[in-house]
Amino acid sequence: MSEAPLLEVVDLVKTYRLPRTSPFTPHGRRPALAGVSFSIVAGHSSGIVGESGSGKSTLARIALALDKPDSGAVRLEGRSLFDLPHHELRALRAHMQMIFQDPYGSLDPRQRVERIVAEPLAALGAAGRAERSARVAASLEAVGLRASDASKYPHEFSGGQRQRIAIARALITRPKLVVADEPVSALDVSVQAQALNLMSDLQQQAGVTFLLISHDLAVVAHICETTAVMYRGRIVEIGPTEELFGAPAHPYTRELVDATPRFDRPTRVAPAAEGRNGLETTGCPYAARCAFAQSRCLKEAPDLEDLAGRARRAACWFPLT
Amino acid sequence: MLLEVSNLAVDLMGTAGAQRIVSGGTFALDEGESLGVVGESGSGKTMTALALMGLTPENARVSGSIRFEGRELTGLREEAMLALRGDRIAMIFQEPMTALNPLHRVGAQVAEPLVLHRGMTREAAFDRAVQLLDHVRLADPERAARAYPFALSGGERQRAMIAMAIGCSPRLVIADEPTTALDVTVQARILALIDGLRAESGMALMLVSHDLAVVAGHCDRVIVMYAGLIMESGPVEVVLREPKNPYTRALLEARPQPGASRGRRLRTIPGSPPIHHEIGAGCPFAGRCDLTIDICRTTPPPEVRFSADRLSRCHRAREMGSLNMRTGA
Amino acid sequence: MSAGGLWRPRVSFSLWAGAILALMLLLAAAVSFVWTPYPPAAIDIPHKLASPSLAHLFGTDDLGRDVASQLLTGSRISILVGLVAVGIGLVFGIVLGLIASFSGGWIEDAVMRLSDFVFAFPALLSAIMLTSTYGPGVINAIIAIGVLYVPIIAKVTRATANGVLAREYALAARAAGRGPLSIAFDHVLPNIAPALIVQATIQFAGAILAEAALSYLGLGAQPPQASWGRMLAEAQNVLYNAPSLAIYPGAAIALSVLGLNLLGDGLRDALDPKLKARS
Amino acid sequence: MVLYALQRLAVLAATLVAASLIVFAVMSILPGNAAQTMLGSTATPEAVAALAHKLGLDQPAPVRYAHWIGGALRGDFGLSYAYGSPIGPLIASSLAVSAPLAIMAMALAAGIALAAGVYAADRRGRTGDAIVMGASQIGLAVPNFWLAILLVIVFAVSLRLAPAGGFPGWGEPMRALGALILPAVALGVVQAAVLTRVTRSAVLEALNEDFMRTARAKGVSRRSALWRHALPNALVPILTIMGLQFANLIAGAIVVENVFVLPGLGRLMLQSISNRDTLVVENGVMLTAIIVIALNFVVDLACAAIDPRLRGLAA
Repeated sequence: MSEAPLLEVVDLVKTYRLPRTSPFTPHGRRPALAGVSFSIVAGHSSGIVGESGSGKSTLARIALALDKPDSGAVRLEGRSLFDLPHHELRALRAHMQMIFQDPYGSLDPRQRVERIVAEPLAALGAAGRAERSARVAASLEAVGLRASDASKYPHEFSGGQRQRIAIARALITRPKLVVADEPVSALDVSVQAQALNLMSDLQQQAGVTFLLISHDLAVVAHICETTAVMYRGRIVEIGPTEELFGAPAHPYTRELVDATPRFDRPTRVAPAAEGRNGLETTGCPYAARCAFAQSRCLKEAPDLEDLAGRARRAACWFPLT
Repeated sequence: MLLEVSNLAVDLMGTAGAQRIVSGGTFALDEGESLGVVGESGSGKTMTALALMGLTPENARVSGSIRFEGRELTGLREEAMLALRGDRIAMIFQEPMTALNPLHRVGAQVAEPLVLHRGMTREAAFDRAVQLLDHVRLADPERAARAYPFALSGGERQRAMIAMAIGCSPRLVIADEPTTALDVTVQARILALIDGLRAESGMALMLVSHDLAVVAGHCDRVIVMYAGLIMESGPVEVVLREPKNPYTRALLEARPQPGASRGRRLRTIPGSPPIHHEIGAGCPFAGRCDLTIDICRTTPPPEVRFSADRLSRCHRAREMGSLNMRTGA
Repeated sequence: MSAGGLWRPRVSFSLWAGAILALMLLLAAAVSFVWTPYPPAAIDIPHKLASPSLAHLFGTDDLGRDVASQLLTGSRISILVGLVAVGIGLVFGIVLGLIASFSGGWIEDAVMRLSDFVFAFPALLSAIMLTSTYGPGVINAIIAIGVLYVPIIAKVTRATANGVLAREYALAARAAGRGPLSIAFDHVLPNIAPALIVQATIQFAGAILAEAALSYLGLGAQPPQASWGRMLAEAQNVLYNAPSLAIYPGAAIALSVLGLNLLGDGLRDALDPKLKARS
Repeated sequence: MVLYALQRLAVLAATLVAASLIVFAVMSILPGNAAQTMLGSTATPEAVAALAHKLGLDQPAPVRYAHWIGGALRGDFGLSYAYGSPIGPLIASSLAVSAPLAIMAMALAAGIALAAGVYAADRRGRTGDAIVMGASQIGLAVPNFWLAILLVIVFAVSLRLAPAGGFPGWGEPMRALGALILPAVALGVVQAAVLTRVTRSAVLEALNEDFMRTARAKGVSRRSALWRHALPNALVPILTIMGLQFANLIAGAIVVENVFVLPGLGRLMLQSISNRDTLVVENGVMLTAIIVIALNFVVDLACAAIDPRLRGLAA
């Protein structure tokens, strides 16, 4: 396809400045992203898997220009978000929306559902009052709620229903890209399935492309065609989801897959890397935990290299497959 | 039998009358055995665990019988319970970030049960605590013991909690969602550590979790709870292979399995877990169950026993065999 | 900007007790405009220091003025000072607090350092300095108290606003392209309103106390304006032969302050149960 | 801990300098001319200007500031315009009354508040709690100068147990202390009410923490869990508020000293303000600022000693 990918993230670096513990000690620094690049093609949802501290939520916010990176660029359909004038960026937001983790925190308790769902429209000033409530009603029904729910307040709904309202809000401007940061991890298992089915329906019928971010491999595997695994601010492996989880190339992906609880077999714990706990090395960030690490891993940091003949890349000197 | 619980019920006395949180809980746990207690929010699983420890809130009324090592615990005087807690029965909690006192050193907190139940001096108990922290494979136990909780990671703090629990080598450890707040890789290590400690000391484990897969990997037997009721119980493999309760089966199929189910529609359970006081006369799951028939809405489901150690609370439990769809991966 | 679905006030004891006392205060002020048993400032030396009787419900003071009438009109000053001082505190405090919370960084630190600094100064001392150098009187007292409330309200506003901005619905608003101003009005203000209403009620009570203290020291309302604080000062001069004169104004102040504090507590539970006391 | 203390000391010094600048600035912009008031309104402008020059009032602000601070460091606080006597001893003698009064009031308040606050928190929801909360509500509402007057009526006028006012001087320590009892009570009650509510909510918050459940699960009894685990955690918020409340205590002292006619710092401030004795006011206000800031510094150190997180990694 000749035209630009839906979303392109190039070499993102972000380091957070921690507040000073006292007026004399300098600001602490916490690196969140250490050079992250990937792109998403319209119609092919992508997933990002990573544990706490991997930088996945920072990536989500920067991808939607809710946070500024130290360096690197984000392009939505070829247009670089951080170079756009303010009002153009605002207009572009209609094409990219976000779903959040906490159903109790992502809806303003003081507003009725109609105002919550219509908020993205208000920002664009596009729709008149009548058209606005029509689009709200359509959006609510698209997520399995009733148009009459528009006049209620968030506290009148269960966790699962609130998450549907958040999804309805994200859909109202018919965005091309929806970034979902841990959309189901706050829901009970029985309610999770409803949200996941809804997201896969939207993907197929409404042509929405998701950037799904989660710590749960199973959730990402259910929705996304390609997945990137993040560890301490870097992508360590990226590729088609089935292949990635079926035969992991990077030891960290292997550790993640083994550690994810499943019904058919008990979890397998990666052999502990003896004696290197907490060791900071100039080499691969995972070296301190990696059971397969060799001297080269400790010294030289590997880049994302194409694995022979497959649409897979891993940042490891000695890939497992 | 180490622990025998029969008709355990817990009611919370609120201004709006009594709310039944746990109703008619009957289960047992033998020496060295591990029992999983699975349930979603509002299932009463945590309240059940707290009832065993006698730590239910002040406005709770606990009824039924809890026999531990042959002694009846309900109605036991507080002093007698104090002697048990931390010595014969210990507990691990969910939030490692807030379960430790931020003002005391980790070693001192791990040592506290030893001082209380083994009459050790603070210094001796602190040294023993360092060994315990090493035993739970905390890196540099000496530093960890002298450190304050805020200096440790979530995983390290949970290891300290485990060290604290096993200090007096209790006969039963109750773990309430011990790894829910942790990363998956850390969770796997903590669960493996608990398995290892159990194998060594022969202590029994009661693992409370919302995740059936976690229980499947680490427990001999399981009880599945919903709205305060035990819907199904039995050996884990049997329950997973042939669930005899529609709720258990729904839980099994609602959970996405990595690598297997992309695109396949998950079986959803409409509605959401009930708030307890909504329980009508009939089965609490009736409104959401796809096998509901009239009787389900009117009369509470009977306890259908398949064997000494296998039961399901459902009007159509016996028919579940034929209706069973292939489950799991 | 409707008050939102949480408007199911749990009417607790402190809410209705506070409301009744506050209402009595308002009623007293309202009535005093229309009617008082005697003209409050009417001097009647022959009947001075009369004990309570049908003619004079609470007796008369050392100039023969009717105590009950003075109490009624004295309530006007308390309400006036309370409303305007809290008003000044709210207007400037909210703006300062929002600026601090939205801009963050050194601006936020600067505003907070400044308000901590004002906390360090005894409020009354500053009020005394202002009123005595710019001249006593109600206006100066109001300004002095109001100015000192700005940092207190700013601090509460900033704390609660930061709480709202940390919530995901504020981030969602930014993701929807809303600017800081519309987020402030649509999301922040409605959600911090309960905390501010509670704080304003308690500050109102504080203002009454502060005005009474200033008047007691002769720096608040000047004669002939009746003021509870000054009545107390005058009563002190005749303490030995008419001790009861000191009871009534003090009780009036205490009841009003008690009422407003109870109202504040009651509103806190009703509006936002999980809203803990934010000093 | 030492490193943390040094850092806080540096912050303290910076704050004090800032305070002195602000006090000086506020005082110098206030209208009213000291020389004029000293000589009375009839004095000729030339006489006023001559006096102003003698007192150095006509010098540029930075010079006057440097002169004031320089003198203060050497213990020479300049002369009071009203009394003509050196300010140092004037303030010192007033402090000799106000300091013990403040300490007695704060001790009384802290004592009552800690006991009542913990009692109420421990019996949350029961009658004991309601009584304490009711009493603290009333304590908050009663203006301290009214309470002072009531105490005078009861103990001095009718029971004649204590002096109605005045201060015999420390020559006779027992009678001097006696004269401070009623003022200390009047001053302490409001503080006790505030601190009781703060203590109660801080203890309640600590009791609801997860680590309390952990302690109970370890077999720690309810009582020792309260003392060993809950109270230390509640102390930090209580101390912080106590530090902030001290400024209000001094403010209260101004009025209470007036009721009991005590020659304290508060009364001195009041009189100096009304007769434009700016140098006395400047030093007096600076002194209260120093006391309040120093006290908050001590509270800061105490909190850091209790809570390792405040010490940061300099534990």
